[in-house]
Amino acid sequence: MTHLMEARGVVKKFGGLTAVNEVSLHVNAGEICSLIGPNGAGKTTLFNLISGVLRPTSGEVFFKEKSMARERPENYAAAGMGRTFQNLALFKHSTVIENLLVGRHTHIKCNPLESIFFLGRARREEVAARERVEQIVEFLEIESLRDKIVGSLSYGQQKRVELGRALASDPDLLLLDEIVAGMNREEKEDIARFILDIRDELGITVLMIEHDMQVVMDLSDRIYVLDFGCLIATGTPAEIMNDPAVTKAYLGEEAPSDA
Amino acid sequence: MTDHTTPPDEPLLAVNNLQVVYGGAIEALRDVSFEVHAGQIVALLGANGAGKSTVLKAISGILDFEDGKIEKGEIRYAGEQLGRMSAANIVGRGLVHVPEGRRLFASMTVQENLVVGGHHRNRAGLGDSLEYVYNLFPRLQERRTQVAGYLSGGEQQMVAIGRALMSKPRILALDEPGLGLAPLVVNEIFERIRQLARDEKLTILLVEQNAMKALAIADRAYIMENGRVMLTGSSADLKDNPDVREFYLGIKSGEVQSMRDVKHYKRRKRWLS
Amino acid sequence: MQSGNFKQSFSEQLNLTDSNAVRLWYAVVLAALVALPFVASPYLTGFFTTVLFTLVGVLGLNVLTGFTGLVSLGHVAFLVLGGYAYAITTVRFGLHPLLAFGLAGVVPAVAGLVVGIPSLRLKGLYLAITTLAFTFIVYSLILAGGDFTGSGRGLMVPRPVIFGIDFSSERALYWLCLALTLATLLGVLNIRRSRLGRAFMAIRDNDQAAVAMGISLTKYKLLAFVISSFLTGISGALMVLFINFANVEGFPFLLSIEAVAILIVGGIGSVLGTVIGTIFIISLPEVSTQLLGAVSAAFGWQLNSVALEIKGILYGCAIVGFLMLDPRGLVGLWIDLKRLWTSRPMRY
Amino acid sequence: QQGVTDTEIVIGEIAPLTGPASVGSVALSLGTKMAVAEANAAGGVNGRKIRVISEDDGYVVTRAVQAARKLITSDKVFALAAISGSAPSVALLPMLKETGIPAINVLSFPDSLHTPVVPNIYVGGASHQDSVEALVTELNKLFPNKKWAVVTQDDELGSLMREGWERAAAKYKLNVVYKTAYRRGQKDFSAEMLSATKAGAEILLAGGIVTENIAMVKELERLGSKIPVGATWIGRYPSALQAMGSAASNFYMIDYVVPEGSAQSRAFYARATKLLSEDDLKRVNRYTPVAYAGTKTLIEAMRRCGKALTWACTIKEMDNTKDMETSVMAPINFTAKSHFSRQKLSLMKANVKSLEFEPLQ
Amino acid sequence: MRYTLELVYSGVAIGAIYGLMAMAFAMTYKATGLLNFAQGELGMLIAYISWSISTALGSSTWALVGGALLSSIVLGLLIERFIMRKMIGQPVFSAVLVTVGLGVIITSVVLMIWGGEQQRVDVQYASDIVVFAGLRMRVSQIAVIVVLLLALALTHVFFRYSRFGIAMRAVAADARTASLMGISVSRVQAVAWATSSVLAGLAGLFFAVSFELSPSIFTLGLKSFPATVFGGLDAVIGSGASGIFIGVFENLVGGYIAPLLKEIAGFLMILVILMVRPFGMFGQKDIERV
Ligand SMILES: Nc1ncnc2c1ncn2[C@@H]1O[C@H](COP(=O)(O)OP(=O)(O)OP(=O)(O)O)[C@@H](O)[C@H]1O
Ligand SMILES: Nc1ncnc2c1ncn2[C@@H]1O[C@H](COP(=O)(O)OP(=O)(O)OP(=O)(O)O)[C@@H](O)[C@H]1O
Ligand SMILES: [Mg+2]
Ligand SMILES: [Mg+2]
Repeated sequence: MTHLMEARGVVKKFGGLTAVNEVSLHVNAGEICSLIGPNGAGKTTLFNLISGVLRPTSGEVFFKEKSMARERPENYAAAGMGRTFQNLALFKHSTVIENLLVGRHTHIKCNPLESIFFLGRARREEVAARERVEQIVEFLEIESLRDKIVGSLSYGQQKRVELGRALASDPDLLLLDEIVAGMNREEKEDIARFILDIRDELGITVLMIEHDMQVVMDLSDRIYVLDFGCLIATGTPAEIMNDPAVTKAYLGEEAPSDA
Repeated sequence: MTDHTTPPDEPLLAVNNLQVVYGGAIEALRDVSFEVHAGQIVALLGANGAGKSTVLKAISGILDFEDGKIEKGEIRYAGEQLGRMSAANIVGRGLVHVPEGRRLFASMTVQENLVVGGHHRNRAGLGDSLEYVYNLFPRLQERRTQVAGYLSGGEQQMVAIGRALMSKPRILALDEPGLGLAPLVVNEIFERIRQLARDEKLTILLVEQNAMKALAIADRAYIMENGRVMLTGSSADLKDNPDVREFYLGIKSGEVQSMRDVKHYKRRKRWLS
Repeated sequence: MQSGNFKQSFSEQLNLTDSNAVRLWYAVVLAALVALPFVASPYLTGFFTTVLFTLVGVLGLNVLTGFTGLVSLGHVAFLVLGGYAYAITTVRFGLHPLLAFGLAGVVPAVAGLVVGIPSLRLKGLYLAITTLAFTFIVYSLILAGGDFTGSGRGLMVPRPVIFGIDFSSERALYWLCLALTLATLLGVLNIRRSRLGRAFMAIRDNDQAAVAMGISLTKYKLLAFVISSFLTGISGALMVLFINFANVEGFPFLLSIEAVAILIVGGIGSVLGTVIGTIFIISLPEVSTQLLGAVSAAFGWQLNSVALEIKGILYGCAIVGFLMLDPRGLVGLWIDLKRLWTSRPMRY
Repeated sequence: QQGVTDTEIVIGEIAPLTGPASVGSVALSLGTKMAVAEANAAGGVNGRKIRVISEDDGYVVTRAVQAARKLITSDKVFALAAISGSAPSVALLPMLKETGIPAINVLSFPDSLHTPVVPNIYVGGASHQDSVEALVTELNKLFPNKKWAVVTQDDELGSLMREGWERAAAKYKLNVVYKTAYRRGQKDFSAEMLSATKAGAEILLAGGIVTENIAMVKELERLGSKIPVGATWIGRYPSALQAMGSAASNFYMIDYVVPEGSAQSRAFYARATKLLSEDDLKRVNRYTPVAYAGTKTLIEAMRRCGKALTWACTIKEMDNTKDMETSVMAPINFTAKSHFSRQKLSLMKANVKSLEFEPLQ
Repeated sequence: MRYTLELVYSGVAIGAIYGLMAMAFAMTYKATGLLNFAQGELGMLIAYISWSISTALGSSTWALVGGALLSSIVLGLLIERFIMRKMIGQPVFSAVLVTVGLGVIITSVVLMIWGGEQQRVDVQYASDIVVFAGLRMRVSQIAVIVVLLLALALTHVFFRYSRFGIAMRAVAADARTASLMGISVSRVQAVAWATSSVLAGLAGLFFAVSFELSPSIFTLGLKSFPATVFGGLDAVIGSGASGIFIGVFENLVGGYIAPLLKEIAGFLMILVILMVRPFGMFGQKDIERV
């Protein structure tokens, strides 16, 4: 069967340190996969390699059967890859709506001149973009924040905007980096529900990094475990739970949902 | 909520009817009052945007950096009014705040970040604290000469916490310390927090989204909604409160329910609405 | 009755204004502007002309510095290039004024492309300084240009006659500036509310995230430089027409600083702010002169040259004072006032 | 006619009264003040008192244009006694032509102001070309067949000076060993002076304004070279000499205004002391007599017009200005053919002690 | 050879002045993250003040130096306390523009009080000439070189043996978090402004002594930009050293290639350098990762 995204033996070195070491993994269309591992294991770095923010030292990433090795970073979005950032990379001085609209960038085709005159197509596309964005706003229940300057939002609120911006680009593969961090149980439930829905209804494939075992175990179809840049385990939630290596390196002795 | 008949032992930190307004327009806190007694661990829980971080910012005196202002209310700390005091002086008095979102000095090395944290300490004290932090987070020992900006999210969180501990505070205000940390490390940190409170009589004001963990170590907790304190009580009581169980601990009919089973989007029940 | 303004359709959100009252105001102001030269003294007309062509240039700078966050301390270079492009093409090659105007935009735009290249690598003040260096280079080139540029002596530039309209009268020139300014204003507002402008602001706020959203830094940064220098060039041509003369002494380096001052005092990134700022900064010297005259007259002082330096002091104090009052610039004050007005009697 | 009531005549003046360029212009406006004060003291022009409105353009061209517009259209002045420095005055040309208001400029005289003759504009002085030519001629008399070094500015002023130099050099077959231009506003001339001395220069044409000449002279002193240095009148300020100090011992200056050391000059200062306030007096320099002469000429023309004062008449009378004595420079002459009164130039030498320029006997 | 030597020497002499200015720029930048555009003007003002003081006291050298140090410290502190402190935590370019406005004010004040004429700052011996190895040097030139070296040494010691350097970087990087670490932002910046204004004052004074004292000498600030950028905006010591380098470079260009290029040589140089090193030779590059 064909993989939506596949990484083949990717390596990333930063000077002396090897952040990602010979990692091969794949995500199938329609899956929800998780990537877990201790802090500094190389998860985010791997995300950066997949989404083109960084170039692998060696190895290759395939998206829709196509090698991305020669793709320019700004073309990944158009190719259908959307992502959120762990440490909030929002456009702080713009409003929430504007942030989400930037997410639509690749779906608006008018050229600069058309934008300057703002007639015909340019205007139509803008309207369409806003329509889509407003749906997302509703979906995420951030109507009240619509016109706030993002920089003035609370941490959790910004997390939602991150998610919204990624969704606005209607990606085929959505990379979520610790999206529920900083949310309380109730909000996590919403996001969880939400992730299931976008998979089921919009058919968006999800690859997520999480430290919240509840979310990971309950949502994932498959899980990859990274430690010191190397894959140490992969499998279904159940398998991972009972993998001694994982327990030792990451989970700790007590149960994941530690009451 | 807070009874103003001063209890037998004067609270170390007391916030009365605090009202905070951002940019002269957005009211983030209204009539927030709570107390923290020496040696206690007090948890602040609440949804996103409830105002938890704002409370901490107000206490540590950095609101003005965000064009925020204390409109009403007072903050008493060890018999002094903090309201108008400069952030630096507040730290000098032993109240240290670990802000949310790490906020490391990206272009400095891990060690330099820690040293900045110990700005007030003499060389000897600095050495000890460094040692203490490094064996709290061995990961940082390895990374000490690395530029903080390149650290992983979790590593940065470790630096942020360690940096605060460097100044040997009397009271530590932690904004989501567990954020982005691996389960192992989270357990480790909460364990240490409990120790610090128990052994070194360090007082702790804890903002934490992981209610499970927070309530596990806190003596007392306040739950905020929309800039108000909505519910308060000892952790034990709160653990048994049905609403808290459902919305903060995700426990329904006895056991923790699976995320898959959450059918509908939130129908968030308000304690007051 | 309407209890507030609610959008009925998405396209409404795109409109520049949503209240008829505001539209009415625009209409009134526009009419007033068009009618101005009939009522105002030539001196006042001249003053507004200055404001207008300055505004064109500063709006250009705003696209670069305000929207895209690339600071330029060398915009006077584009002003010079625009002015000389017009002067040389008309005086030396007798080109049609309209064509010359086009070139007055295109030549600086090309230069902007070149100056833009460092911006792909440099950040903040480092970039600012390279633009500054660029200014000095342009000056030297013009001075070394011999008869072609008229080197130090400069070139006399006659006012054009386009489609039978003779622009040698101050009025005609005023209207020309007005038309071009309004066009620029509209264009910049469109940029602001469209994909293009959002791309610029994305780059300003977080370039890495911008890339992840599919925005090419190379393309849009250079684009910002091109648009910006184009507009500034046009402004330069208008300025040359205003003073009938192209000469490097007519474009002191300080104009760059003044342009930035206008942006920031007005409120960086805000189009309204740019307009307010321009009027403010341009009228400062005039106002302070009048003020000084009035005061000295009132107290019967002999205004010797020394006292005239007070103008400079007033000028500086105005800039410093307003920024300390509200670092967001005048537009910040304006917003506060508006909020006070709308949200009476409550404050939140 | 505008600007004239039966009790007063209003005249205007535009000059960079603020900013570092103000030293000359301030003195200039003092000169105008003196001339007017004298005229008024003598009962004014045919019974009309003169009032001066001076506008400051801070040497910004756009502001000069606005200032002129204000004076002509709002203040409705009768005539202009000064129209600022070179670049601004050229920018003003179209407006002045159009309105036809009589104007005399003694602060700057770019060719376009007088050739071809502009009916209503008069300039008096000596062009930079002529000045340099005269300077070189005179110095060449004093120091025949020396090796020359020529350092000039890279702007208009520089090109004019080079033009003058070329003329003289061609005429006397001068031997130039070092010739260069520097960027306007340069402060440090060590490289230039070093190269000049290395090239074996025995006399220097210093084409700076003030600062530059000071720097050059001091640098030569440091290098231990005592070669004579010649400069033109633009930067002829006592303060400049004072700043040069001992280095000025071999410094020559060409100018059409009498040197401070001369009797006429002393007389002029005596007059100034009567008419000007204490601290104004401190600001007097060679531009004061210049403006004094210019304004006096203008007033004289107006007086000759009699009661019926009009532009046309004033211009006519200006054209008849013949051997107008001003006692601070050679007589001024205008005709319908020439609106540029070329003043006679003479060489003078710096006196390090008195900080004055003295005539060469 | 001797020609080159002469060129280099006079390059060093003027470069030392750039160096002091550049250090002053870097000093404020390091602690506040902004370029003080009023610095040339500040240097000029201090030169004027100290000159007035010394002339009032019978033009004594000590009065001159003392006056310079005293007035510069006072000015620096005043500026910090009453103007820049209000701009802490505000947008960088608003703060930068405030300094621009300040520059305008200072220039006008100087013209108002002292007028536009050139003045001679005569200090005993300053303009005397010492001959060493055939080089004729003015005492003032030797003095400025020595002063620069001293300043470099002192700053080195200062940053090496105190935690102040780190505190400065912290404040500049994120004033808010720095104050959360118990660092008094305003104190740190006050110290930075004072030292920077001392350096600027010395530069201005030496410039006035070796050339002339006039309201146009503020351009010295602009002339020193290349040095600061070359060394790196926040590299105090680097900038100081670069001053010498730029001075010599300019002189060599002027002496060997074309005097016309001399004035812009420095700027051309940094255009090249920045392409290779976007943060100058010793500048701290800012870190950003997602
Ligand atoms: N640009 C960089 N330069 C140098 N080292 C880097 C860089 N980026 C990441 N690293 C290092 O690589 C390692 C992996 O970082 P990464 O962010 O991928 O960890 P992570 O798995 O995301 O951890 P966390 O769960 O805490 O986010 C870390 O030790 C980090 O210090
Ligand atoms: N600088 C600011 N300017 C304007 N409004 C602000 C600012 N900071 C916070 N707010 C608003 O104040 C409210 C409370 O913010 P706060 O950060 O205290 O929430 P929080 O409880 O910490 O949420 P989270 O759990 O997401 O961190 C939010 O609605 C937010 O939008
Ligand atoms: Mg990560
Ligand atoms: Mg928070």
